[in-house]
Amino acid sequence: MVPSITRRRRRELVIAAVLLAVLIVLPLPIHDVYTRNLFIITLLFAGLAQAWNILGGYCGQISLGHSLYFGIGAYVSTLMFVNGHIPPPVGMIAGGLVAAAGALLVGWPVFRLSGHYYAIATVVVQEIGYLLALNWDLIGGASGVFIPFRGESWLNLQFRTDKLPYFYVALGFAAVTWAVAWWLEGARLGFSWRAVKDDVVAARSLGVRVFRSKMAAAALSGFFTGVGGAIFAQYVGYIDPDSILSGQLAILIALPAVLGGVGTLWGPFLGAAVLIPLREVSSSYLGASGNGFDLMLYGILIMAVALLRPQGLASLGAVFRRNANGAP
Amino acid sequence: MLRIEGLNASYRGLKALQGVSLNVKKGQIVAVVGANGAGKTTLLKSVAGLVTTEGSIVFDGQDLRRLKAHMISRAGIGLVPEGRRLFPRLSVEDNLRLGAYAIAGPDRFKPLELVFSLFPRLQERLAQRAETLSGGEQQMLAIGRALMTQPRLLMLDEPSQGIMPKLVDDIFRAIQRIRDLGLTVLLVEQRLAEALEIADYAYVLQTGRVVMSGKAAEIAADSAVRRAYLGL
Amino acid sequence: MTIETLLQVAVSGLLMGLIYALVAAGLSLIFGLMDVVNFAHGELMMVAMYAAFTLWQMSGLDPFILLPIVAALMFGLGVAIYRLLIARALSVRFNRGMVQIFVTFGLAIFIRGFMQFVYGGEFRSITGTWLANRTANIYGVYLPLPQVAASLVCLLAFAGLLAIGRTEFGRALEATREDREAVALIGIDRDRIFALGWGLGAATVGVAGVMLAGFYYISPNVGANFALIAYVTVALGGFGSMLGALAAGLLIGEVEAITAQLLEPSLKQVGMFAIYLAVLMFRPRGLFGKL
Amino acid sequence: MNRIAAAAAPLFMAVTLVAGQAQAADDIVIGVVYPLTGNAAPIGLDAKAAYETAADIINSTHAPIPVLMGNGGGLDRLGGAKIKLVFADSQNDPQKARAETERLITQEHAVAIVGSYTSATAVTISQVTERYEVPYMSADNSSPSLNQRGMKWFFRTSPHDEMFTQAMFQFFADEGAKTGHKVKSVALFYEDSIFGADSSNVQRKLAGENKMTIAADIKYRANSPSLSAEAQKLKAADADVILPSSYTSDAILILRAMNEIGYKPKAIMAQAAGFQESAFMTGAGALAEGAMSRSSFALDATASRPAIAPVNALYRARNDKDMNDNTSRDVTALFTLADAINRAGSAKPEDIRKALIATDIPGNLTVMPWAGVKFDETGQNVKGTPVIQQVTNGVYHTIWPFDVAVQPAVWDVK
Repeated sequence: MVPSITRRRRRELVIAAVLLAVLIVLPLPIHDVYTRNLFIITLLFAGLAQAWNILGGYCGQISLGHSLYFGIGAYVSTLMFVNGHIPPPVGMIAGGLVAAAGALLVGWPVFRLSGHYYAIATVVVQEIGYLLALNWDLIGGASGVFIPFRGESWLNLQFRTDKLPYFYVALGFAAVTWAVAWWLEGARLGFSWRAVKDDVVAARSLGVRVFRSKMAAAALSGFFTGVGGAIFAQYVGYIDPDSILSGQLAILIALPAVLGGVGTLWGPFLGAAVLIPLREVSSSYLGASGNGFDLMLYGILIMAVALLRPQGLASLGAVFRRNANGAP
Repeated sequence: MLRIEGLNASYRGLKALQGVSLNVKKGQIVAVVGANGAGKTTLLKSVAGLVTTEGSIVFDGQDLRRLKAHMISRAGIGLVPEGRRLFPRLSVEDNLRLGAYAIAGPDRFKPLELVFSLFPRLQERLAQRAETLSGGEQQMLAIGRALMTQPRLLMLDEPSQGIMPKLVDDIFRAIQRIRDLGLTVLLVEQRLAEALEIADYAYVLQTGRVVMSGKAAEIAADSAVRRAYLGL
Repeated sequence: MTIETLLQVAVSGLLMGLIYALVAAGLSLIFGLMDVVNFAHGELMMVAMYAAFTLWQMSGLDPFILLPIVAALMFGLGVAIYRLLIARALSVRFNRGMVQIFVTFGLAIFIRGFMQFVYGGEFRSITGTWLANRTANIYGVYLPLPQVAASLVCLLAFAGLLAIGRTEFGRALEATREDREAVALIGIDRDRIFALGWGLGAATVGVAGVMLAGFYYISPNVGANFALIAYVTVALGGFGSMLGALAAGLLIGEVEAITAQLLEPSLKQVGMFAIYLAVLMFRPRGLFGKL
Repeated sequence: MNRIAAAAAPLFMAVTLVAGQAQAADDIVIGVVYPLTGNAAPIGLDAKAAYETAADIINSTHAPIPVLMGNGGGLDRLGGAKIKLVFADSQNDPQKARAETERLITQEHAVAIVGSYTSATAVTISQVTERYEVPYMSADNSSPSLNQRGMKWFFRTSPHDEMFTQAMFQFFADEGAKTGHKVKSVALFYEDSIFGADSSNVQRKLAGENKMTIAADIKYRANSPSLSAEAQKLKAADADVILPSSYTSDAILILRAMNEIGYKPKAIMAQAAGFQESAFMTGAGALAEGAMSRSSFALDATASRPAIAPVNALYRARNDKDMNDNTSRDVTALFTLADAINRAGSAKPEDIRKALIATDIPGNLTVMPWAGVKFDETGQNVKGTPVIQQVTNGVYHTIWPFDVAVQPAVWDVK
């Protein structure tokens, strides 16, 4: 039993390394800005979905309010850069830490709730954060924060028209979240989460400190979501509550993980790779007609995947593998 | 009346029944006895359509395996399930009347008289919520609710479980009376002595297989059987 | 603040609270029955508003008169949604909780796109109705008649829901929600009860939508304005409890009205959210929820 | 690995396929970015119809319309090249607006961008156009801060909220001098997004400068289910004029909410937006009677602007409603841009920019009641002079400036 698990884990590491290598060279021959943008957004959401997966998937706490941590990360790093001239790579970490702190603060009362009560409470907390940001003039209020262009440099994480650096930042972000998830799958913490997810009472009897283990998941998940928010802010160059603290965004963070496979290592990536390009391309080429086709398509896709592949797209992989190798 | 042949069923990945065959004749009390985990509950659930099975279950010439659970109930099979499964926040009266939900016609509540004559205590507690009843009263209510569906075959899953000894006797007496009124009864019990005492025929189940069957009195008398299969 | 203002605030909160309560009632019903949170609930209300609008445009009849027709249509829609989507979502073997969340979420997006396709994005209003823009003045407290009518209909709808609860069908609903497996043993077809429950839930929110259409604008996104409040109302009242939905709706309406008076109106929803969180700290299953 | 590639490959193939669509060589591509789905979609869809109308006037052959580029037949100095519009849906999302602008510039080879109604999207669009060095013609963004970022490629034909608000207060002063009706107190009522914030900031400042009391300063939640508490606050303040900055849905709702509590405000002076939408007129019905609004457009100024009637007729044919504050600005922006491209005689962005800087169009060659179009060094049109209008009998009529007014202002409409 145990050796087969480690063999599987090693194989996953090898797959990831190969994938990473491919992704590193992939954008080089593609010069089209739109396609590169698509890659960046997809990777960013792959990382965000993986971050969500830590809490929502492995630990089983379906948060529909993750844009709160995204927004916190974005605001902290942006305000540090705009007002304090602190370079975004530093602001990113700071934003992640504040977001993690926020996640702990939210988790403390909210983890007492379960099931749908929990999910709705996360929406409410996110909505409160949104309303406060909208009314808090010190952080720009409704007008948002404009990030001035301070010259092309890695330190500022600003590039005039070049998309390649952002691509590697997003790739790095996604890779790190994947690595963390991979590590967690083998770590003690990961086991206790799965125990919590399956059966809280049983987990408790096994000596898992349920509350503490949920808090750890929230902090990790919040941290990486915050980092993602900071990257996003620097990439877009402008933040306002509507675009980075909305409920819609919270769903979009969770959706790839759900479609791809909750609590799986590859699910969030797979979900993002399918969902984000589909969403972007359909809204680019169908949305301009204004007749709602893109929304209908998007809605049907979500329903279809949820019903036809309830265990997520990642399960398709298992089917392939079983057929190819004759072993699960 | 009920004929089961070559029944296989799995429960949570474990094979709970393996090739079980069983026959219940009209107007009899048939007891199925066996130790914990022998597959007794799964057997009743299979008949009631609550678990998926392989094999054949024929009731009055009708193949039950084609029917959904609620149609099996309507076909005339009542199950008093393990754990009683009452509707805890509804009143005793509502629990009873709901038993007649699928029955049409002016006489749909007629079995109430029978239920009250079997269990007079229920009549005293009509307005109470089911969850406030004692264990024995809940069992009575569960039997009463099943009777309200006007079954021809009544299946009971461990009716004596978790009940004061004094009430156990009442319940077994009631089961006898039900049989005497012309109903057929399939009874699953761990309390061997009482079950075999009222039963006409008995099957002994062990790890999902029928290991023995015969007249209840004969099985009750065979001490070797009792030692070998029933751990007594 | 004068006594008139105070009363006016209380009345406004009450009138809006009843609408919130009715919007929430259908959601609560469906959840209580089968543990499904319908994330397309606001969109069902929006569909009812458009249905009322279209029928009004075609017939020129007052939405009041159209109420039963729209309710019946919504009932059918609810049943159809259950049969086509939800029954399937309930039968999956993995991640059932997430599947039902995202199936209804996908449905919400689809309905929004579909309504934009049919009606365009334009804001619509039902105008020139019998009660439109009329108000009654009682000792300096103004009562907008369309809203008063809506509130009365809300109360009637609640009375209706409670009355249904007392019928045999209502008992069967309650029994199904308490033990969805055991009902099969007494010959109740769970699937049918669920479908009817969806029909009833959709009809209820349909009634709210029609009454709302009498004084609110209609657009493909209008459901979202009410949906979040409906979820909060249901969670505050306790999933599955009709009385909870009523009490929570009124509470939220009042808290909203009072917060808007005391604080910046743009923060009025913070008030209701804060109350919600505060209540959940002490009663994690809401005011009337089952523990 | 291969399952990811297998899943992703068709999608990326689809992208490159669509990306590969070629343009007809002659066409001058202009990218148009608007919210075409979501809450702001009605505005975006109207804008789309307006641009299509204007492009049609520029491109097709028809009887000359007395407006800039109104002769038809394409851009004559570019050999009759046609304007080709490529629309993109911003979904009112800054990130999306940014990406779509990039797509329009790099894939569709747009030589200029027009847009975008909402301020947040204008911020990111202008960022992109600045970096790609392509002109951005802001048609209907009214946030005053947009042109104050030292941008080279940003141009705005429309007046901004500061100019609009100055016009409002000038109108109050002129009315006072003419009729003796003085405005002593105002109530600010604005939605909580960037439009409301910007608009109210200017109003607050100008009210102070004009020694008016601010009787109420109410920021409200956009798309609220109810505005009755807000209406009560307005009633309690009972200012001489209520200054709403609201989008359509809220504009309908607040009028209804005030009516519901039996409050008829003394006067309403709207920062256009929702108050100028046709959906508002149907939705609010009789309640809109007497409401005043600033506008950059006057449908009734047909005497001094002969192009209004034919352009409006064409727009009507396309969209089944009259041009309004927004759509007229959209039309004007495209005419101005096309004229600049034509004068530049080139589709090179730098040439277009130079031509835009040199723009000086007299007012009577537009459909607007403006003095004209001439950009200052920040790209702002300094000749965009707004008008004040008032609803009488369900239609907006111009009441100020007095020289273009068709009727006098009515105060205290009951």
